[in-house]
Amino acid sequence: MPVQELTPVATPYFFYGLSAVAVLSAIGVIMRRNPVHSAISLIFTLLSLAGLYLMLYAPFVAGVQIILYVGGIVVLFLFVIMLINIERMEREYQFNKQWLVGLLAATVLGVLFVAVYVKGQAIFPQHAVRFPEQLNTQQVGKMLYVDYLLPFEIASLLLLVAIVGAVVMAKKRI
Amino acid sequence: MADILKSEQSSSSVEHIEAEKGVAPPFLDATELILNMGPQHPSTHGVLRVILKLDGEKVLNTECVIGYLHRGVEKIAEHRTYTMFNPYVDRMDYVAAVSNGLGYCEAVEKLLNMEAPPRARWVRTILTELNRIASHQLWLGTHALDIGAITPLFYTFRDREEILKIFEKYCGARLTTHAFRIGGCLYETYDGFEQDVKKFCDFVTPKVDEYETLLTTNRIWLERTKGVGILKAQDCIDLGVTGPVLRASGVKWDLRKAQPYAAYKNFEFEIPTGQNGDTYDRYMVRIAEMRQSLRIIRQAVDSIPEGPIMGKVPKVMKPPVGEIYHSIEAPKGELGYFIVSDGSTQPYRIRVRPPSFVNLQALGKMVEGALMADVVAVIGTLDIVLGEVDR
Amino acid sequence: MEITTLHYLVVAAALFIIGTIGVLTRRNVVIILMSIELILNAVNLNLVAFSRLYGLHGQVFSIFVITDAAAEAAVGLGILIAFFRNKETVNADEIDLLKF
Amino acid sequence: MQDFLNYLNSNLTPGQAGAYIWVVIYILIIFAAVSVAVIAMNWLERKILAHMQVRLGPMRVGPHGLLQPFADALKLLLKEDIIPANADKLVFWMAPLVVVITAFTTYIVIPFGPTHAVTDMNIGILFMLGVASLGTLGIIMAGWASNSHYPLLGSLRSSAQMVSYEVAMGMAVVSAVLMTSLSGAGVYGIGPGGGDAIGTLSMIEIVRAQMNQHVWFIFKFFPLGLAAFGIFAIAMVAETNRAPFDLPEAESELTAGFHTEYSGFRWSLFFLAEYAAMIAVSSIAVTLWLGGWMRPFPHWLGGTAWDTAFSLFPALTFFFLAGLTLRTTVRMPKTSYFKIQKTGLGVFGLLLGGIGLVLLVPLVRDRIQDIYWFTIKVAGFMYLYIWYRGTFPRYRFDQLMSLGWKFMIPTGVGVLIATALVGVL
Repeated sequence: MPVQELTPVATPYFFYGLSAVAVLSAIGVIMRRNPVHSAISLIFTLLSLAGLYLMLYAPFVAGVQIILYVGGIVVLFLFVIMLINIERMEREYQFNKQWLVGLLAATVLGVLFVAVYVKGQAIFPQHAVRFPEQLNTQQVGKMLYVDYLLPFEIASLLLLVAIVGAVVMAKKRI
Repeated sequence: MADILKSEQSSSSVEHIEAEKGVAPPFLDATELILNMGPQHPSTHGVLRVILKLDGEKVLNTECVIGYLHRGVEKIAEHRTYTMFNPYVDRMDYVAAVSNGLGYCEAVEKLLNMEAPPRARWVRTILTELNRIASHQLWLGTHALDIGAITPLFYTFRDREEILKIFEKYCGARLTTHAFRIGGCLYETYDGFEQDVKKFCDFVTPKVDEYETLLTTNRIWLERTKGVGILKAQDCIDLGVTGPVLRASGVKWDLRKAQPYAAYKNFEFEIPTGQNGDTYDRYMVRIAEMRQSLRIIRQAVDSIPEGPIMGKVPKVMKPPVGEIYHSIEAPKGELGYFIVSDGSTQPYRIRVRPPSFVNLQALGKMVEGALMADVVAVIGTLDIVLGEVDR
Repeated sequence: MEITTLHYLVVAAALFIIGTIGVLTRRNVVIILMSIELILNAVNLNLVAFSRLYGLHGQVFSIFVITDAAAEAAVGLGILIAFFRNKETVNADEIDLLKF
Repeated sequence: MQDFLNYLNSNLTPGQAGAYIWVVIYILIIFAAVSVAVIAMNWLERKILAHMQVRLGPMRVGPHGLLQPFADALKLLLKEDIIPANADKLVFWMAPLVVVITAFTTYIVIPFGPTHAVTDMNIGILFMLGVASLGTLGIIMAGWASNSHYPLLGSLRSSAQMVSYEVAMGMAVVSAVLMTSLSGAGVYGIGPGGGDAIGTLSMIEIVRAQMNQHVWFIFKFFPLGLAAFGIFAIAMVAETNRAPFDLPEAESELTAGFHTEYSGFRWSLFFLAEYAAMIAVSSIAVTLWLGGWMRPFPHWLGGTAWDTAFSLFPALTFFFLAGLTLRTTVRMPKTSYFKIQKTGLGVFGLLLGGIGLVLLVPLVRDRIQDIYWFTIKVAGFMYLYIWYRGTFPRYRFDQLMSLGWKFMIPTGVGVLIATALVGVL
């Protein structure tokens, strides 16, 4: 199989479309009153981010994003939301008293980002390194198991601890 | 949610509502919920309503609500003559109408201090046992359907059809037969009755084995039935549970042997029993009972005596003042009729002891700590008919 | 117009800021956890975008971040369930006792 | 236009070749074909199940009930669209769409033949599993939005079940992916092409690997391939919510599970998605373990003569079906009441025969035979699905979970480790 370069079509449109969906549904996540609607908005954000990863020639990360985030974590969220009492939550105040502080902090953060991007624009290399997309998975796999073997094992340990912790927390009587 | 429950809730469930009134309604504890199973539900065998308090899938508490099919059969009896009431009993346990009729006719005969002629008793035995097979077949099909096996239903209905054909040929009705009269049977057997019954016996014997090939050793069936809905022998006796449910718990009690009625004392048969009293044992007991019924039918057909089929009964039935309790072994358990006579043409009071109603009381004990799916299996294994529970 | 790395960074920054606002201002713990997921995703987008420039390390690291997010969600929601069972609330404001 | 026709000479999928018009054409063909397959499955399931249960099944609408699915579809489309009063309207509306879209999206990467796929992704199998797992979301949304306890329980069951069985499924899939790169030092008589080759997640490459190694993965490293296939075959039934794992829609317990409150067109979308998902998951199994589009014994019975002989199979199948139909037509009762039925069945038989004739044309024959072998293998799985449904009772929830977590996942991990060991040694 010859490794061939793909020529993306209509990239800017895809980019703007996906980004718009991502940002708008992210706003939906924090604005909706009903947590289930928030979770559904989160799904849209995550899926459009997976699309952005595909545009960045990171298909493996995109696949993991879909299978783990959308198929796993969001299902977990929905599962928990179903167990707890939504009707009461919807009737309450959705925002706490520090919204002003929060907004201020966010604005400062935004200004910081803008400053960094404006000042640091020169630092970014303009031309991307080209990877053969066909071998992305293989390369990521090799890197995971050769260069990052120790972090990988630590991550697996972390997951084990998380499983045990979650079970201990959620179980009524052990 | 709370409003719906409050509007039509039986007393004990209202207590839950009171408890949650302070806080928010739908979930009682963090993860508990009330599930209203029935009266319209595919597997409550009619209009039984079971209110389940669930913790996830686990059943914390059950509450049976009955009466959706109540027709006041016992009250109606007080305004009918003894003969006129006879068809009503068929409508109680409509899948075993013949047994109901037998119990009523024999009770009234006992009250009249008379006995049906031998030929009538033989015919009654044959028809009742046929009906027992039909009832068990219907039970097997629906019970398997409850547990998720859809195929046995069609097999059993195919074979039950043959029994109903015999009924139809004998008395013209298939379901609510009204086959017996006080003092005997109204109809003489039709030509070829014996051959039909024998042919049916030969036909259905391999079919019973066929049901077993589908279920008895099926891994999923074993997992779903073994150890589910266990009822100990002592619990059965305490709750008054009778019939196959009692026998599956290891109690060898069958009215056909204990207090023989009709022609049963002339036939050889065994009382199949189980040991564990779980759903699987009840299944095995009923399958074995079908085989024993076939055995009885074969003996009865071979030894059917000649003679009149209807005894001598007065035109106007006026039983002497007194009371009588007569019970028979219906397919579902002990079916008893308690009749009080004030010497008039109408009974003063009739009380029916329906096996389904009494057996249903065991439901709460059997599903304690079980899962939601077990409730369905247990309702199936109790073999209740709501026409009989509500009367 | 070509899409450069900067474009992706802007999107990531927007997501990060939205996530921050969510964490700081919402009362519902479930939504706060979701906002944390948003922040982690913004970081992931940055990592993957930079991996276009500097090699695959960013993608590998983003997989670690996803693993982390899964662990965080599982434990966080486990705590939430345990808390809800005792206090019947999921408001962050009311989680102010050090015991329950 | 020249580009448009040029594609036909290339040996790439339209997605890879960048022939976008062909992509659209392929998508339309697949959409239509899957819909037809679902309709056919509807009829076949009723008929096969009926004959397993000593009854006839649909017989009235059209000859032998052939038009029954269309009548049903019409009925469902004309039904009143009911949304429960307290339902969450938006989510209630979205749920069936999510389920259908995810079920159909998976078809993008299914290779019906070396070039008969919309595109060949290098993360093909990961993409399929990921998108298939999104179907859960639709079911959860449906159950929650109905605002009723039966659907809620159904969707809770479904989410727990799907998340658990996905893990076992993933283990089985990874062991198949491992096999693409491992040759096992030739111990098992596996041909060249393995060795130091790089493993792949691409669906087409997986089939190519089986072709190069001269073995279907179900027989590779016997019995490891078989064990992995077995795990997948069980897990895929659980993933698609079919008997004996149909707990989310267990009709005897939860009336209809997550779609209790749905009716009419929305319900039919769930139905469509369920069958589409069944076909999709079976396609994964066929691709990973049963050699995908390859005909039986491509190497042992190699050569032009055998190739020609095997390429006649599609036509022969259709002739066989046509023969069956015409035989039934002749055997129909000879009264005038059956005239329309008889004509209809006869026309259907001739139609089948006509398709068979078209399939004899060499040009068509060569393009179609991959699709034929793929479809036949998938059809085998479809029959198994129906057979399970006729045979097995339903599992209980805790038994389902313990089967998943205590048997399937450990076995899956064991098979994976064993495959890796055997492959490296």
